[in-house]
Amino acid sequence: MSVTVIISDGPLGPLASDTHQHGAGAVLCFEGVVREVEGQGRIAALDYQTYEPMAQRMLSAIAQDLIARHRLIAVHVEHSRGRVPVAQRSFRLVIAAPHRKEALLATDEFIDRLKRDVPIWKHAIWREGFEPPEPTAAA
Amino acid sequence: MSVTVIISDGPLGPLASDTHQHGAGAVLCFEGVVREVEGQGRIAALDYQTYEPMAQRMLSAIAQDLIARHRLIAVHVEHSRGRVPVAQRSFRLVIAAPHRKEALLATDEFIDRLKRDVPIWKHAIWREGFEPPEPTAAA
Amino acid sequence: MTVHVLLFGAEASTLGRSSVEIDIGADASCRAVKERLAQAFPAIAPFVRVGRLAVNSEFASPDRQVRPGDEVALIGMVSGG
Amino acid sequence: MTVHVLLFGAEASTLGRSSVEIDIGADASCRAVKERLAQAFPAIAPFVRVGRLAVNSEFASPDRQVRPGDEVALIGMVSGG
Repeated sequence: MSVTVIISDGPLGPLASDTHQHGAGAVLCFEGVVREVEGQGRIAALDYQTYEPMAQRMLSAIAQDLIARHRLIAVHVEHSRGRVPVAQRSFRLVIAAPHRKEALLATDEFIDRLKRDVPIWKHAIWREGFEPPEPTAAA
Repeated sequence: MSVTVIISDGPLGPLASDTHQHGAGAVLCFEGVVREVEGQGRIAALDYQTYEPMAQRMLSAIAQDLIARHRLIAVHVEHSRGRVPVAQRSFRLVIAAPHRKEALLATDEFIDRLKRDVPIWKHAIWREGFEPPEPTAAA
Repeated sequence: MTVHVLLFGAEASTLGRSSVEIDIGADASCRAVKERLAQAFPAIAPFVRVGRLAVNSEFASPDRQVRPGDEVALIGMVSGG
Repeated sequence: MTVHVLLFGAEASTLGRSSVEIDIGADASCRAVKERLAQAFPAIAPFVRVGRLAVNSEFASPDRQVRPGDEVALIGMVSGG
């Protein structure tokens, strides 16, 4: 039962070659990639702002909770801070589990909770000439 | 919309470094690992027998169908034939999709169909002294 | 007509062989091939009933007629992954 | 008591700053801090209502009292991933 959480500057590098997790029958790796087209605009990059150490702690807490509830073997999380250009990776979640179903469920739940509870914000850097209209204020 | 299917001898190597798939926001990689404990026995390896080219064709057909129905961007499949020792990988599925949800659904569905329809069989090589009792014949 | 049927997995290990030959009469449908297989090799009859035939690397409907030169395979419970 | 509140995301860009200070009275609960934030900075009041306060890097209940030295942050809509 191991958890690693890494928040680092800029795009994520390739996944470091993993060591075998004893008992794992399924290893699921999810990677989030910065897409060029967002809504009606075209972006050059995303800027990620993180509130640390809360972001790190929340990511660890979610991982620990999922390990306990889905009987996972290991959870490894990486998230970028700062600028990540289009086509680069900003998020990676690797889950080792005895079987496929737990790994798939835990991946989906982890990302739902990341998007709801972890203090990380993204801000689009638009490509010149491709800015969308100013959003209206929430009311 | 690209599909690659590779059936190769022995355990899978590491994932070849991928090229960016245009439009992908989510890349999901599932790997199946040979587990030591199966039921009441302990195994040393699994031997995979494939019926080719049918296995290859079925894997391609499932990938094509999932691309069409889930609007995936790319599907890459690898499966071992022959002997795969414990802790080594026998199966890899990489799905690139615009968003996470399609990638997760398609991964689950692909593996369900693999286990139901693709002519590949596994046979356990037991560790000495760890063979389970002979199974009774199906009736 | 003599039909050569490829076997895999539990069917192959139960019979200790990777193919069998059966003789079929005027009806060369996949349905008839399966019935004849189950009669000729009762040890695998339960597997034959739940299995599917593939003809030339595609799952075949029960009405599909087997022709000389076709490659016929019995696909029982698979276990890839 | 003066409470220093860290801002991020839409709240920070709307006000053009990464923190604000507010004065609160006898009730130093997180509920009171949010009410005072919304009054003092009406431009972000809609965000404050749906947002949560974190105290010392943990989400805090509305009844949690803010004490001198606590680090208080307004966590609005997050967008990681």
